[in-house]
Amino acid sequence: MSAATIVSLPDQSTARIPKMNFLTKENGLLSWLLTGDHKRIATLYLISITFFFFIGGSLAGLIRLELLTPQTSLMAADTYNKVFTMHGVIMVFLFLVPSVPATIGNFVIPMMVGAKDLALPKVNLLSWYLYIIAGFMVIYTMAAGGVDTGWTFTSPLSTHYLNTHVISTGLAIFVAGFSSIFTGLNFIVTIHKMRCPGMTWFRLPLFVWANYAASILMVLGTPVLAITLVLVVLERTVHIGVFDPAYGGDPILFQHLFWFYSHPAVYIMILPGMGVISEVISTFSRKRVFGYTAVAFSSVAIAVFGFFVWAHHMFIMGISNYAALVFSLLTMLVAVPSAIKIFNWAFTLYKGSITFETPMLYAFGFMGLFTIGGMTGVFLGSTGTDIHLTETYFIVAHFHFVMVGGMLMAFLSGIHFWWPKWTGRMYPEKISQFAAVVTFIGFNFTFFPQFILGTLGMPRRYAAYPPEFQALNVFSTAGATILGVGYLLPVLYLTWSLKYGAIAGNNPWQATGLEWQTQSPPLTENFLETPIMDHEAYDYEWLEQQQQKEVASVG
Amino acid sequence: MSEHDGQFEQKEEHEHEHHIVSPVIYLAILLALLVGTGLTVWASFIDLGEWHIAPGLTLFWNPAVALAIACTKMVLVVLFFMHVKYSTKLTKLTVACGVFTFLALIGMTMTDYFSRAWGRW
Amino acid sequence: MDHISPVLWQFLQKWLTHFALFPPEASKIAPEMDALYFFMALVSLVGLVIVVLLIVSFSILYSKKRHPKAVQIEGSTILEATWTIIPLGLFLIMFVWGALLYFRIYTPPANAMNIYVVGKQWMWKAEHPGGQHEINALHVPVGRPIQLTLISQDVFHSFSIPAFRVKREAIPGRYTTVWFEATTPGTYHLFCTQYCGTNHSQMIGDVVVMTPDDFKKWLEGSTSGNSLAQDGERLFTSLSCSSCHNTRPDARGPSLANVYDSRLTLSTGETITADDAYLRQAILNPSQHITQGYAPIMPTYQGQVSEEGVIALVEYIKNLDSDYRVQQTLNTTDLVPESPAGKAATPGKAPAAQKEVKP
Amino acid sequence: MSDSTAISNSAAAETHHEHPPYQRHHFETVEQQADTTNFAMWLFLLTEVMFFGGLFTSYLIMRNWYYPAFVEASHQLNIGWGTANTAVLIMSSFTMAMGVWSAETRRKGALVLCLSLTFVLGLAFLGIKTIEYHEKWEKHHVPGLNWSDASFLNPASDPEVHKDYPGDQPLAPDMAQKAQMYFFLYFAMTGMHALHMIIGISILGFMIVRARAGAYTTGHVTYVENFGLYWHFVDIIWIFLFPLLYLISRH
Repeated sequence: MSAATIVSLPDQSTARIPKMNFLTKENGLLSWLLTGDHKRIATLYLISITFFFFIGGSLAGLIRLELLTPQTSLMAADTYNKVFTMHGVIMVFLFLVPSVPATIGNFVIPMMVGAKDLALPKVNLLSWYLYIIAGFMVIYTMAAGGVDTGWTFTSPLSTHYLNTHVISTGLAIFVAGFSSIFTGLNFIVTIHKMRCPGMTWFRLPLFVWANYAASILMVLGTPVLAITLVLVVLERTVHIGVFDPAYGGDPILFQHLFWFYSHPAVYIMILPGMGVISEVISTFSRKRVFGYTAVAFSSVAIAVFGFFVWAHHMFIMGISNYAALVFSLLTMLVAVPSAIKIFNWAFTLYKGSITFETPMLYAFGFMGLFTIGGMTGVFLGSTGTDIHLTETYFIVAHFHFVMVGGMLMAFLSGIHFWWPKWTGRMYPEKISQFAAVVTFIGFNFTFFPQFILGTLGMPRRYAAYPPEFQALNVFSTAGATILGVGYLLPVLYLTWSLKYGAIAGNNPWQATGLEWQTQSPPLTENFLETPIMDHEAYDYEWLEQQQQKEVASVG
Repeated sequence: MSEHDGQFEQKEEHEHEHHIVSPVIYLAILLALLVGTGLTVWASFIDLGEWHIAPGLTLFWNPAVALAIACTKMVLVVLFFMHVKYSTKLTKLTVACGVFTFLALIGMTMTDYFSRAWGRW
Repeated sequence: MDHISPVLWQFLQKWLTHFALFPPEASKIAPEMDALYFFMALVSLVGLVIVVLLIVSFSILYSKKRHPKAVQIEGSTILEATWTIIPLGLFLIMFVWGALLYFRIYTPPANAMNIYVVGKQWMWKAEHPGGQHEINALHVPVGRPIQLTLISQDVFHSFSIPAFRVKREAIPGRYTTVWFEATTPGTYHLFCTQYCGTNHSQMIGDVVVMTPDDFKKWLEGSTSGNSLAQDGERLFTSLSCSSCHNTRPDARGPSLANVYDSRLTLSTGETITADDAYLRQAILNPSQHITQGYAPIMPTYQGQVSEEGVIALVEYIKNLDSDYRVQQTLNTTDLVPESPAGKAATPGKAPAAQKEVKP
Repeated sequence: MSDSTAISNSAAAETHHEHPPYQRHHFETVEQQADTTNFAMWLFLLTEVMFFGGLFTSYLIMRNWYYPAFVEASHQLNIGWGTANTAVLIMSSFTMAMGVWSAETRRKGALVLCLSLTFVLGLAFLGIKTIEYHEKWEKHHVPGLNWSDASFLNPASDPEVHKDYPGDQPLAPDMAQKAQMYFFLYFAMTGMHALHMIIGISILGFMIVRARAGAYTTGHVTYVENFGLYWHFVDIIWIFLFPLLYLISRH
């Protein structure tokens, strides 16, 4: 191996995948559908999430195609409205919220804390089934004619003025919400109660901290969305309710309740991604994360402050100006922990020994794009500029920078990072590095022009727009094509690698997490015997000593 | 909580595990709850008046008393029926966390509603 | 240029002429908004450059080739405090600056000319005080503060003029206001930016900024004959409002002359200012907006008057500075029969006849 | 470690240390399992708190807005039934707590008795609730489905209630409509609470059967304990619903 990589694979001529592992333990469909094993459930999640990601992605493609021309040339306005609504609903509730926690988190958290499984395996499985039910309900909605409320379900539009399938979508999100609650609940319990001996809170990998913070938000925020949707459904069915001004209700109340969840939801989406980045940056620079405690507590700070900023979605909606002031100030405070994280990651590189495998490339992409996404968030959190920029493409670009540029990059980074652990095989390095670069370029082409469009004032959710916005929209659509290629490539080569990838061995990255100290793919019970954590997190010196000991004992 | 060693935390909790609350306490709580119920019904029929704290800010005593009694009853149920008094710090923290977020939801929403009247917006 | 296909050439030409990168600044607030915008953009750029520089330079300096052995560093409180406090300070500057702008944009000056705007699926209707109605267009003069009082008849809409850097949601059931002062004559985009249903993207129009002279001409040219207040008066009469709201000693409702902008004490004991929002509420949900000393007998006009009608009524009451014209209408209209709500009142509760208590 | 050792060791790992049948394989000790499920139950209750939180928020705001309608609409509720139901639910909470005690002290007969009493009291609560709902239906106070403003436009038309609250003034029509809002929230909140009761009673039924087989009196009390937490939580929700809906506008 050259000096440019840390990958250390076993001798390919003699190495083989361990015969006994969680994938081969039992066979048959039922052994998967009734499994309690967190790794199998994570695999089920991975497959179903990828499926919904590509449905959502195709819808995004349709949106970009429609916006190629200023007129409604590809589809009628109401079709367009349905397409972007379904895109939002699928991407937010069926992809982004469960993406990192339910797949990667589900797979590695029990191993990271040194447990045999999540605390409540049956609840974990239930959570997947709920997800699938929600998925089917969304697909049913699409097949039955779709829904065109926008993913925000703004009342009274959703409660009174539309006759599309609001109820089935609302119930789908209700069910998906409980799936997410159970995942979060399971994580919190596992992290509190299932840690192996020696695993103190400050020896936990930062990925665990990040997921812990996100889980708190899931458990406490999601039920508010659930009851809000119940009220919307009731209001549609019995024609009386608390949201529609025609019945004496207050539509702003809907906004309050909806954003009480949906703002923390963006932290639910981004925090686990931040956790992945902490792991990856540390591993590929061979260094403990700079300021471990600061990064850990910044996650918790984001979770706590995250509950107090929701009304910044409503600055121009007629909330009281004083409330706007308070919420704006708190929004500024929640921006700080994110800044702390970015700089801490950057300084983790300082005096490291850096290599540039695919997960690291994605992580660099994340840091750049998240910085832009985060800073533009401040534009929107400041009450004054929010007036001009909100509800335009600026906001679309902002949250796509955070969610796609941030979260999706982190997700792909994590998938590549833990792929060898998951499947026992390496992904092809060169093509995946290429895919990471393609994704980064495609992403910037797609979404950067949207900042300019937003500043120009182009409103979001427009099927048709004034012709002078076309040039930038063409750029954006062209970028989306590149981005699409960037997302298809991993599916192809990762599938390929299932059979033809190099055997990874236990710890191809020389990483320190407990999950890397067991075989790949792991046993159903993760470890041969309960591990004992006798070193700090990210202790690369410990790892070296360990390897020397092993060499000595073998010798 | 978080600064504890994992093992230590578990040990600490085991000591708490088998605390069995005596039926006498349960009975006392039951009586207190029933008395509380009677009290709150009785109080609801009396006009307790109101307290003008400041212009535009008035405290009505009836709802305040009713909610105070309800909160007391809740505390009794949580502490004794739900064994929180004998539980770990973690459980206590969890309960506190729930109350806090609940109040955050109501309180922060109310800031908007109450301050809307202050200006002409 | 012969070798470029003509179609492509046309396309490129169209692009080059239609390529917008920054919106025009056509209001007094626009340069101020842009100052903050560019300040934030600058801070973001500097932040981004710092992050990218750090990543790139560390990647070069400490790549495995150059720096095969990592040096473990726990962290640095001073450094971490630096990148906590500096961003916090910058964010707080942005917060204060933004809040100042926000309060300016949403606090109309007292001398502003008021135009009502009603949003409905899927059009904007503007109502000038002179009775000019416009659909999906708004004509305003240069150099005069204009206040928009917005309301929606159905769902949330949002009234956005990017060139003025102002935007405000039109909410069903409540007035919201925003103001601007246009500085450059021209035609600018008007968008609905809050998703409002199928033809959301058709809910666009033009804001035409004119010199004061042109605007005067336009006003004269597009008058509908009646001013908004006159429309209101007609409605006031046809709804028989004057049968109660008159100056007779036994009037069942308070006199409405000069009521606008006065302080009223309500039957609930509250003291409020009779602004547009109050007047609207008092027409649609009268029971909670009864002036002290009057019985809650006024029927609701919810569903009977459109938002435009309410606006006309409000405008009429706003301009009502004497009871003279109300008396006039009384002379021609006989008392109409009592409304159903009046009948529902308990028998013993005769309409209170006290004169309005006005501070 | 090489693959061959992994396989041989994993075979060894299969032969676990002995543990009671109710201990799940991934827990080290029974205590850990009990702690864990207990904590999980508490977290679930947090979720429930926030679930009802949305309803309470809506109720508080609407009550502030439409105070007169909410006052008169609440006079329509039968305070006798409400008080009785509160007492029933508190009693059931007590029997549930005693059930947990019986399980802890391994008294099978007492446990079955306590659970059965809880079951019966739960049903009694739902029965009374049904009577109340039925009354609302008859008086056309079910929003959206069977609604009439009459009792609020003219309180005298409802002599039974009017006799107790002679001070009730006729509401203006716009305010009388808002009584519907009160009943919407009344049905949403009590309905959601009743749904929780129904779920609880179903689980109780299942537990009684298992308790008779002696499942909870062998030292494994977690299940009973956690269900107890749920039951008490449902009780607490009612403790707040009762004054908010029935009492605070009585005087």
